[in-house]
This record gives sequence, C-alpha cells and structure tokens, in this order.
Amino acid sequence: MATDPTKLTMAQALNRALRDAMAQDGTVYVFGEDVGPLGGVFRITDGLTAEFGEDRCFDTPLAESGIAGLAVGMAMNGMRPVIEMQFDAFAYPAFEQVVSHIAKLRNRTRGRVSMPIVIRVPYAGGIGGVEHHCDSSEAYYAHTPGLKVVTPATPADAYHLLREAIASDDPVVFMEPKKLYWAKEEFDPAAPRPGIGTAVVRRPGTDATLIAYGPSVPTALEAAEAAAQEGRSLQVVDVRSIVPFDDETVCAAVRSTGRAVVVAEASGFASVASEIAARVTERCFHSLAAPVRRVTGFDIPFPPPKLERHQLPSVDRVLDAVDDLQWEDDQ
Amino acid sequence: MATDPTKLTMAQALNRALRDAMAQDGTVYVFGEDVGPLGGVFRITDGLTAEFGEDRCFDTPLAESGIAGLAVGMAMNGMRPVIEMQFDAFAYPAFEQVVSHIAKLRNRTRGRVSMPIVIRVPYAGGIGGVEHHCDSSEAYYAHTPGLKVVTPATPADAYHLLREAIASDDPVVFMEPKKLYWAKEEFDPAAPRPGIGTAVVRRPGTDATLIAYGPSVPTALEAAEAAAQEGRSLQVVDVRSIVPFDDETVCAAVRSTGRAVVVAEASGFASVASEIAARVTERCFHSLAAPVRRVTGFDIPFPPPKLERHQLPSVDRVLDAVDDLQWEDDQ
Amino acid sequence: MADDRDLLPSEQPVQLLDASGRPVDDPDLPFPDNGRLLAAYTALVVGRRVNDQAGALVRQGRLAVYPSSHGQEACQVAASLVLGENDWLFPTYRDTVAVITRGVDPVEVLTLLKGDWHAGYDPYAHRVAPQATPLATQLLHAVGVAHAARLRGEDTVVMALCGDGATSEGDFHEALNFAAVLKAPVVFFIQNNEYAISVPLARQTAAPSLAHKGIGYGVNGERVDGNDTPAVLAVLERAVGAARSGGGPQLVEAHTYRMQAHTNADDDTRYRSSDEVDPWVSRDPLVRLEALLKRKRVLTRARREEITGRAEAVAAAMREGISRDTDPHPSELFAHLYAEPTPQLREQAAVLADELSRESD
Amino acid sequence: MADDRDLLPSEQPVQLLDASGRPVDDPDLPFPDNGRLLAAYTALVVGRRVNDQAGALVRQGRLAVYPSSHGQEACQVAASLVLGENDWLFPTYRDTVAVITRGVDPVEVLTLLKGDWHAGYDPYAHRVAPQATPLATQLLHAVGVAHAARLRGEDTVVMALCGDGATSEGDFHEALNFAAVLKAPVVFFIQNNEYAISVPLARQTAAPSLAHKGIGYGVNGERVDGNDTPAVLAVLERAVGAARSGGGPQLVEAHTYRMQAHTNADDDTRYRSSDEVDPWVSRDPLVRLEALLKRKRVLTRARREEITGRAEAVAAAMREGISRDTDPHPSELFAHLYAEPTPQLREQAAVLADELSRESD
Ligand SMILES: Cc1ncc(C[n+]2csc(CCOP(=O)(O)OP(=O)(O)O)c2C)c(N)n1
Ligand SMILES: Cc1ncc(C[n+]2csc(CCOP(=O)(O)OP(=O)(O)O)c2C)c(N)n1
Ligand SMILES: [Mg+2]
Ligand SMILES: [Mg+2]
Repeated sequence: MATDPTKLTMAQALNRALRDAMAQDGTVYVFGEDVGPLGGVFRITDGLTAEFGEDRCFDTPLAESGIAGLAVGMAMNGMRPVIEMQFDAFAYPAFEQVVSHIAKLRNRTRGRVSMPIVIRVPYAGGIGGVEHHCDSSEAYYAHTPGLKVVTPATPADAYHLLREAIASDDPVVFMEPKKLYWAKEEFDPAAPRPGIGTAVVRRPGTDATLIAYGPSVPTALEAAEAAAQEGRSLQVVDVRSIVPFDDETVCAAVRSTGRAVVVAEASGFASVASEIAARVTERCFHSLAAPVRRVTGFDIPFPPPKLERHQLPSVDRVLDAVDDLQWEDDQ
Repeated sequence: MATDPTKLTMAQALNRALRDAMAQDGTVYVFGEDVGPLGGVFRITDGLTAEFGEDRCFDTPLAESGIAGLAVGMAMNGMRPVIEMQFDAFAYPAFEQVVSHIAKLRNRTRGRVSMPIVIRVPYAGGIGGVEHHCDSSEAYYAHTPGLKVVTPATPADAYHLLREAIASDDPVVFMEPKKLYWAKEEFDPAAPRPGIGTAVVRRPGTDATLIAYGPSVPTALEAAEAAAQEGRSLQVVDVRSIVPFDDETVCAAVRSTGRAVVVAEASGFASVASEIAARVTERCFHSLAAPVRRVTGFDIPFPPPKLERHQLPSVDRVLDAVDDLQWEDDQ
Repeated sequence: MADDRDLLPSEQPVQLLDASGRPVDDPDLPFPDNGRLLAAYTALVVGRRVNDQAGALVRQGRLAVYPSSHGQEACQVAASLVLGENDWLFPTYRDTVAVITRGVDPVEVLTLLKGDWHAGYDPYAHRVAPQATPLATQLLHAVGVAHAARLRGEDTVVMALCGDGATSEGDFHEALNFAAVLKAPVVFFIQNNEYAISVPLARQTAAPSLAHKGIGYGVNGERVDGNDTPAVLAVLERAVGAARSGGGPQLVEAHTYRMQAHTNADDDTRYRSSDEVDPWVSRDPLVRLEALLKRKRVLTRARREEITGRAEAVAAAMREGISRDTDPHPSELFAHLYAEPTPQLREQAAVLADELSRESD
Repeated sequence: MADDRDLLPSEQPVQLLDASGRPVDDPDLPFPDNGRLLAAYTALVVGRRVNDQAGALVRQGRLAVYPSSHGQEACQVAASLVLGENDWLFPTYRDTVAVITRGVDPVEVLTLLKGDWHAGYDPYAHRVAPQATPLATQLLHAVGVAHAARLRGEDTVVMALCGDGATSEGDFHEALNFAAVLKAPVVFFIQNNEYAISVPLARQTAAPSLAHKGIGYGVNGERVDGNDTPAVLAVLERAVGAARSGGGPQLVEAHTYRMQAHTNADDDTRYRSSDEVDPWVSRDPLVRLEALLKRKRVLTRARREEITGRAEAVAAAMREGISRDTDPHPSELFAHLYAEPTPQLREQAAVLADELSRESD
C-alpha cells in the first residue's frame, strides 16, 4: 500500500497495523460507522473489508453505545473487537458502556471475563474542524480505572502501539491525533518497539524537560529546537502511554533537569496534564527548581476553525512557560 | 416538614431548597426518575408533586439522556429545569447531552441561548451500596468547560448552594454526597450564604492545610481533631465549589501553613484532586515546605460494600499523609 | 418494503391456561408436555422459596437488599428452561430465579447483595452473564455474544431479559436494531411487571403494547400472559426456535406484575394501593400451574412433597451459605482490574497492605 | 390496550404527483392550493441555488465543507412552510435550506462552515434551533421546547428533523417515547435519503419502513414521497395540525435520495455506483413541481424569471457575505461560556490578550 516502504503516514501505519493483526489473529474484528467499503472517514480501515471479508470488517448501524455494547458481547464470546468512534465527541453516547462495562467487567467477574477491546478515537484539533469534531477527551478515559489509554505521536509508535493494544487482554482507548494522520515519517519495522506503559525521551536536553503526548509532541520538539537556537537545552519526553503511566522514565527525566513543563492540548482543568504535574511534583519535589508549569488548552470548548490556533499549545507558549521556570539569570 | 426547625438533615435542606425555589419562581421544574409521588429514592423531592402539581414535579420515562435532553429544550424555552440522576453511574447515559449540549449551548450561540439547568447527582460511597451506585464522577464534569460543579458538605451549604444553582443562568452539576444525606445539623437560614465559587475555611489551623470537598470534609475535620490531640494544628478548607474554583481562599490557606494535603474520595488519577494539587503547587510553590500530598481513592472501580472502607479516605490515611509532609522534627 | 403486519403481536396476550388453571386451546402453539410442566413447576416452587428466603435474609441483615421476582416466577423459570446448554442467558438484578434455574448456585448469585464482590459466579460455567444493573445495557452485550457465535457458525441462542422500564433506555433501541440488522439470534424477553420502581407503565410508554416495538425494527413481536407458565414456555420455545433457525431476533413481552415493592428498601404504599395489587394474587403463576397439574393428575402428593423438600434444601443451603463468613481479602481490590497490574496499582496495593499490617499490629 | 393498527403508515409512500408531475387524487389529503405551491416552488428554486452556491464556495475554499440537500429540497422547503410564526424548527447540518426558508440569512447560517463561530444565527429570531451535529440529540431538545410551550398553554408545534441514519441512535428512541408519553406537539420528520455517509439503509434497519417505528411509541407514522412537493406539504401540514390540536407527536418519513456525496469531503464512488444515482435524476422535486405548475398554468415565464432572479440575488448575497472578512476576535473565546466569566477564564483571557499584544508588537 505504501509507495515507499520506508516512509509511512500515521494513517498508513495504523491501517497496516490493523491488516497485520487481522491476518495474524482470526479473532480480530473491526467495526464501526463507515469503516467498511468507505474505509472510514479517515481511511484508517481502507481495504480491510475487501481483504478480509464483510464479516471481519463491517459497518454497524449508526449508534455508538450500540457499537461499544456489541464489542462487549463479542469480547465475552472470544473475539478481539477493534471499534472506531468516528470523532472524539461522537464517542460520548458510548460513555456508559465504556465506563460501566468495558472498564469494569474484568474486575466485576474476578478476572473471569476479560475485555480485549480496542476503542479507536480520532481526537484533538489542528485540522480546522467544526464543533464536536476536535475534542480532546483523553481525561475522561484516563480517570476511569480499568482502561488503558495510549496515544502515538509517530507512525512507528502508531503501528506498534496499535498492535500491542490489539494484543492486550485489557481494553485500550487508542487516541489518534487527527492532525498527525498525514505526516510521513521513516518507518523501520525493526526499530525497538514501544510497549504500552512506556514513555520515551524524544530529544535529550539538560536545562528543562518538556512532557508531551500525541498532538503536542511535535510542538514540544519544535519548541526544543527553537530553544536550542537561543542556547537553552530542552529535553522532550513523549508520554505515549497515559495509562499505565511511566513514572520511571518521566521522573528520571525531570530529575535530570530540575525543571518541567507539561504540554497538552486538552483544557487544563482536572486533566491529564494536571495529573502529570501533580505526580511529577509529588515524586520529584526536591529536585525541582521551579513549579511544574502546564501549557494546555484553555478551559473553553474547542474553538471554531478561525480561532483554533489560540487553543493549541504553540511553540511560543511553550517557550514562555520555559522562561517562567525561575532561571538563575532572572534573579 | 422538619420537626425541629433549627436542625435539619442535608436531605431535608435540599428538599426545602427545591420547595422554596419552586414557590418563588414558577419557571422551576423538577423531573427525573421516581421524583414524583415517590419523592425520589432518597426522598429529596418528597412532597413536591403534591404541593406544586404534576406539571411542576414529574416522573419521566426511564432514560437519562432523555431527561437531560428534555431539560435542554425546556431551558431553551424559558424554564429552569432541575433534574435528578438517580445515582452517579446512571448519569452516564446522559453524558453526550451534558458535554455536547448543556455545557456548550451558551457558548455555541454567543450567549443567546442560556442553559439554567441544575443536574442533581447523588454521588460517592460510604453507604454500603452495590456496584454502579457509588461512583465519584465529579472529575468528568469538572473537566468539561461550560459547567459549574458544586458539592455541599453541610445542610446549610446544601440549601444555599442549591438555591444559588437554581438561580444560576448557567448549568450546574450539583453533586450530593449520599453518605451525608442523613446527618443532622444546625441550620441557621440567617447565616452567611455561600456563593457558587467560594471555598470556606471550616477549621483554623497553622501547621498544615487539609483541602477537601463533599463527603471528605467530615473526614478531614475528624483528622484535624485527632491531630489536635497530638498537638498538630490542621486547617481544613472545604472547596465546596469545584468549578469555578476559589483559588484565592485555597491558596491563602495553603500559604498560611506551607503544607497541604488534598483529600477526595474519587480515584486519584486525572482527578479533581490532581487539579487542586497541581494548581496549588503552581501558585504557592515557594511557600511550600513539602510537596502537596493527595489522599484519594485508589485507581480501582468502587469496591463492594465489604471492602469499601479501604477505598474511602480515612482519618488514619489523612494523618499518615500529614506525617509525610517533611516536618523539621523528622529531619 | 413490505408492510409486514404479521410482525405485530396478537391483540391479546397469548394464554394456554384460563384463570382457574384450565387449558385453553391454541391451534398455533403446542401445549408443553407433562415432563416440561413438572420441571417448570419444580423450578417455580424452588424459585418462590428462593425469593422468600432472600427476603428473610435481608430482614436479618445478611443481605443488603433483594429485588424479588415474587409473582414473576413463571417468566423467570421459562426463560431458562427453554435454553440449551450452549445458549446464553443475560439476566438483570431481578432475575435471580432465572439464573438459579439455569444451575448457578444461589449463594454465588447473592455474592453481590451480600457485599462480598460484584458478580459472584463464573459467567462461562453456565453461560449466564453477570446480572446487569445499568438498565438495558446488557441487551447489547447479548447481541454481541450472539453475533460472535453466529460468525463462528455455532447455533447458540441468547435470551436477553429486561423490564418494562428498561425499554425506555436508548440501549434497548440500539440492541433491537443491531440484532435485527445483524440477524443475531437473540430472544429479547421483556417482563412487563407494570412498574419501574414507582413509575407505572402508562408513564413509561404510550404504545399499544411493548411488543408493538418489534415491527419498528423488522422484528417479530409477541405478547404472552406472564403468569401462565405453559404459555410462557410455549411462546419462548417458539421464539428460541425461530432465532436458532436463522429467523433473526425475536421480541416477547410477558404481562405480569411486581407483587412486592421494588426492593426491600422501597415503600410501594407511596405510589400504589392494595386495591391494585390484590387482584393479581389470584393470578399467581404457581397456583395456576398447580391447579393444572392437579387436574391432569401429574402432581401426586408424593411428588409435591419431594419438590417442597428440594426447595427447602435449597433455602437451607442459601441460609447456610450466606451466613458463612466469607470476607473478601482487600488485596482483591487490585488483583482483577487488569490481566497484569499496572505499576500504579502495585504501588497502591503496597500502600494498603502496609496500612493493614500496621492496623493488625 | 388497543391494537391501534391505524398508527401504521400506508403500504406505499403517499404521492400527490406521479412521475411526470401529474396530480394523483388522494381522498384523504387535500391538494395544496396554488399560492402554497408557488411559494414552495420559489423556495425550492432558491434552495437549489443555495445548495449550488454553497458547493461553489467550498470549491473556492471559502467554506470548509457543505452537506448539500440537493434532491431533498422538497422536504426542506415543506418542513418550514407548514410552520407558523410561533412554531419551532429543529434542523440538522443538512437542513440549511429549511433554515433559510424560515427566513434566516444564509450568511448567518453558514457561519459554522465558514469557521467564524459555531452557531451563527439567533435561534429566537426565527425560532430555529442551532443546526445539530451530534446525531438525534436535537430531537430531545425539540420535545423539551414543545413540552415547555404546552405547559404554558401555548399552541406551538415543533418540527424536528433528522436523517435515516440518526434513527439508529438511542436519542431518537428516547425522544419519540418522551414526546408520546408527554403528548408533546412535535412532528418528527425523517428525511430518509437512503444513506448515512456510506452506509445504505439496508444496513441501518431491517424495518418495513422507518415510519413503522411510530406504533412502538403509540405515535402515528406516515410515509410520503419526499420528492413530491405537494405530498410532502400536505402530509406535514396534516401532521402539524394533528400535533397542534392535541394529537400528540407525529412521525413522518419522507422517501428521498442524497444526490451528492455526504459532503464535499466525501467520495461516494467508493460505496455506490452511478447506476443507483441516475434513476433519481428524473424524480427531481424541482422538475416535478415545475411540470405541475406549468400544466396548471400558474408558472408564467415572467414569474419564473422573477423567481430565478430572486434566487440569483440570494446567491450573490451569499457570495458577498461569505467572502467578507469577518474574523472573530479571540476575546470571544472567553466571552460566552458563562453568563459571568469565572476567575479562571478571566486569568486565561488575560494570558491570551498578553500574548496577542506581544505578537502585534
Ligand atoms: C441506567 C439506569 N438508570 C437508572 C437505574 C436505577 N433503577 C434500577 S431498577 C429501576 C427500575 C427498572 O424498572 P424495570 O425495567 O421495569 O424493571 P423491574 O425493576 O420492574 O424489574 C431503576 C430506575 C439503573 N439501574 N440504571
Ligand atoms: C453521534 C454522532 N455520531 C456520528 C456522527 C458523524 N456523522 C455525521 S453525519 C453522519 C451520517 C448521518 O446520516 P443520516 O442521519 O442519514 O443523515 P444524512 O447525512 O443522510 O442527512 C454521521 C455518521 C455524528 N455527527 N454524531
Ligand atoms: Mg418493571
Ligand atoms: Mg441519510
């Protein structure tokens, strides 16, 4: 499918992960709205119905609670469903099924019923989308015990994390940053594979640590690049797995620099960024030269396209936060 | 209704608030499941149908999205709906209506359509309830821009905050700590009235600040009492209004002691407690002698009755956290 | 598209017994044979005893609460008896009698209400899903189980139970629709007991009957007298057969009545009068079936005693089992959440273990 | 309970025009008068022009996307024309033509797709709710508006629109049920255009028709040829009348077809062939109504030119309005969320203002 085998977009990587998982494991079923002949509105499921047949990849009636509830039953009965929520905000009708069943069934039954379900959620903004199409909803899931929540920032991570998610015996909410779908990158299938639960240092640095995930990782990297021009060395950690969280990697990084900024697109209040700031502070307090700063979306609904740039963490906003970290030369 | 006019339970105070609001304002409508002749499973709406008629307080068909959606339309058309979600987890079917409409309509329409809706949610544990009846779901709402989220810890606050919530032109998620429904307390209608957005110092103290809300406030007060016996003076702040948050009161309190523990029953990850810890740290970093500690529920589904005590923040657990705040005499 | 009026239910609920327990002929519906009727009677007697015993255990403080199916036992029992070994049952909180009729130990079933854990039995052992509390959600799970079985070419049928109130939830709609479009072999069986806690049917729906909802999904709807054991057996058996043989999902509404309060925590005098409840006493499914069996001379005194004895034995085992101290260990709180506990849960489990070890010091 | 078969729709969709635009007699349904037909024709011509113009504006990059109702204009226009001033319209994203037929300025309507704000018009000015994107959610709002009006003794009727796909959502079910139980004066009007993005009706439902869903709520269901303007007008008018006079909610399904892709961002060649689309060209509602009006000699050349001129003027105003630079001010981001901004929003607004002032330095 990819014309150049060494370069892939995240969309292509996700498609390949689905294809490889379906080929390898006959219990993997893909379903949702428009995932069949159309291949999904983002074409992530492109070609799957043609290749694996209408049973393995199928369109459901238009009802998200139905999709999630169907997945619960199929998972109870030996399948590994991979479901697509068409956009972030359209997953909300499935909230009860996700929170009260998908997240809880294994625990409720003392481990007898496992829920190997992947819920794919294209999320966040940066694509000029209209209302209800750009929510960053990861906090709702991350706060719900029993779910795993992961979000890739590169095609390679997208491929490997989706394979891991499908292989997981526990439910995984797989948050796909829409604005990164079309970015092409080298894809080396032989490179080290991220496991769910591992963060990664994307760029070394000694002065402060930027902690980001999903759509904010490229922004953090750009900010680090810009800071380097000005002689400041910023380390960038890609959280990648929100639940389980990799305290070890993140805290080691923060301790090594003594300063940290969390960058995330979602509204900040009671968010994943709050959690990261709180737990890093709890664990690294005496290594910190300044409070952990958060650069997040404002506490407003996602703006209309013409205003969205103000909501997205920008390089400037990240650098402003870094400047705020009480550097000696300020004092 | 109350036999002793100076003492009321929180359930009675809430009932009185509804009655007074309905008497004063003919556009206040109460509806939900079993709120009519039965008076609600917790009897919060007791007697309202008899007093105000079947139009003003009525039972709906059994569907929470329906209840919330009906409220949206009635609010659009001049009413002030007060709706009851029978238990925390049974509000999840309404999630899309709450997040995509109730929270957003005012903003979407540039302020033309306001949403004066109160969503009453009995929440949290401590009553020996079975699964799905004891969730602490406040973080889901607190993370959603456009909602106000309040939670009383005393009958007086319950009365006044509910009156304020009903009077508010914006939607308020009114979280009622079930386990405090039946605690009787002095109720002085002439006492100073809390506004939405104000926290209150419930107990003065000089050594450390406990920040709590809803069901955890009595625990914090008990802990402070126990600490006092051991010669440690703990201040207790009742957050009361989660959104908007009273940074001023909370931060002033923390600065005055230099140490803080956040106490909340919900699972800790990406929770309101995370937010409080993060924002207090951001704002009071240089006044802090130790990292802000969180005493929260574990990151597990609410336990079955026989194990629930392990999930609830206990006096001992709060005191352990206080002991951890790096006191000089430890060093 | 066809008009398909034959998807509509009969004008009156199907009956095979009149009020006094005399058989009524229905040309379309074979009368269950004596063996089946005796099995149902036995399960009915045991079920009634289980309901009574559970109520008593609540009064003694051994159970937190119990939603009784007193008066609905014909539905409970039939829902399970018509299933084969490879079929699945999806019960609600009120369907304890259906669950034990399928073979699950009552003590395991009551784990939830005893407070020891959430779901107490192994769902795979008897193919019985955990009893569902969030209303109507389980209907979708039932469709998923049925669809998975069909995809594998198995001839499993899934019996999915819900109450009249639950039909108002969006998930009811989505489940019926998904099942119909996927042709999933599910029998949706509504026990219309006229109440959802305090809310009577007339405030729940304006439909001619709940079975009239079927046609809106292209699903066959049927109505049956839910206190008429032979009729419920026959109608459900036919529905299961239709689903098994590729006829897609079926919808059956049983007209019955909740004889007791919603649970022991409820006070039904607030919303209904005994004038309304009393007439239903004479429609008791147990009494009606007993009258039939006596008339048919299948129920000898000896057999009756044997059955009563069996019911007493079940009740005794319940008493004994529920009274047994089985406090769950706190470490369980962290054990089952994920196949492999997260580092965070390991930390938290250690915190609790430390607290407990200090407590016991 | 009654059987109420009369709640079922007719076996075939109601028609008042045959394929060539000749009137068909229906004894039960008065044929709309010429004035009404001309008004509808005018709105149809304008609506088609609006659809075309919006498509062009997308191609020019002035609008992000546009979901066209090309081919569905008879439904769009009738849904608005049958309403009185005090009635309400609840449209979806595809119902721009219905919204402008009610008098809302197209430029305001397109604010959303231009990217300036979310809802662009004042819902109270013409009693038109914001166009709904989360499917079927608006149907419940419609019930609420209708119920509030009824509680105040007003004779408002609410027209609530949705597509065939949206009928699968739980909110569709809850809205129909709430309306029926509350006897809320709502006309639920489904434009069945055979597709939900790429998903054809047969994968959406197995029902004989979507109008067959009515009886499951005790609601009258009707089916109408959605490309037959007189029929849609007459059927909706009757439904509005029934709702207004206390008959409770009504359900009307129009059989029509989505002639273009879901939006300009969609590629419909992936899931349907032109063989399927082509036959619908000859059923174009505009062509059929025009043939009727010509046959009736109501549509003179002068009148036609006048109407075309009006449509061109609307299109020109759209082009002009959409091309005008109207960049919203960033401070709006914080202005409308609460009646009174929270301290946190004030802080955040200040942060942004500071950033912007530094940017412009
Ligand atoms: C989603 C949801 N909302 C509310 C409840 C609370 N609740 C428990 S049982 C019940 C009434 C159910 O009535 P019905 O479906 O008729 O079943 P019955 O209890 O009569 O067997 C309600 C409202 C719930 N369990 N789930
Ligand atoms: C709750 C929800 N889920 C998914 C979507 C994405 N979506 C937008 S339009 C559409 C298809 C709707 O089909 P239909 O109701 O038939 O209306 P039509 O577009 O044909 O007018 C989908 C799936 C949505 N807007 N809301
Ligand atoms: Mg019932
Ligand atoms: Mg459609």
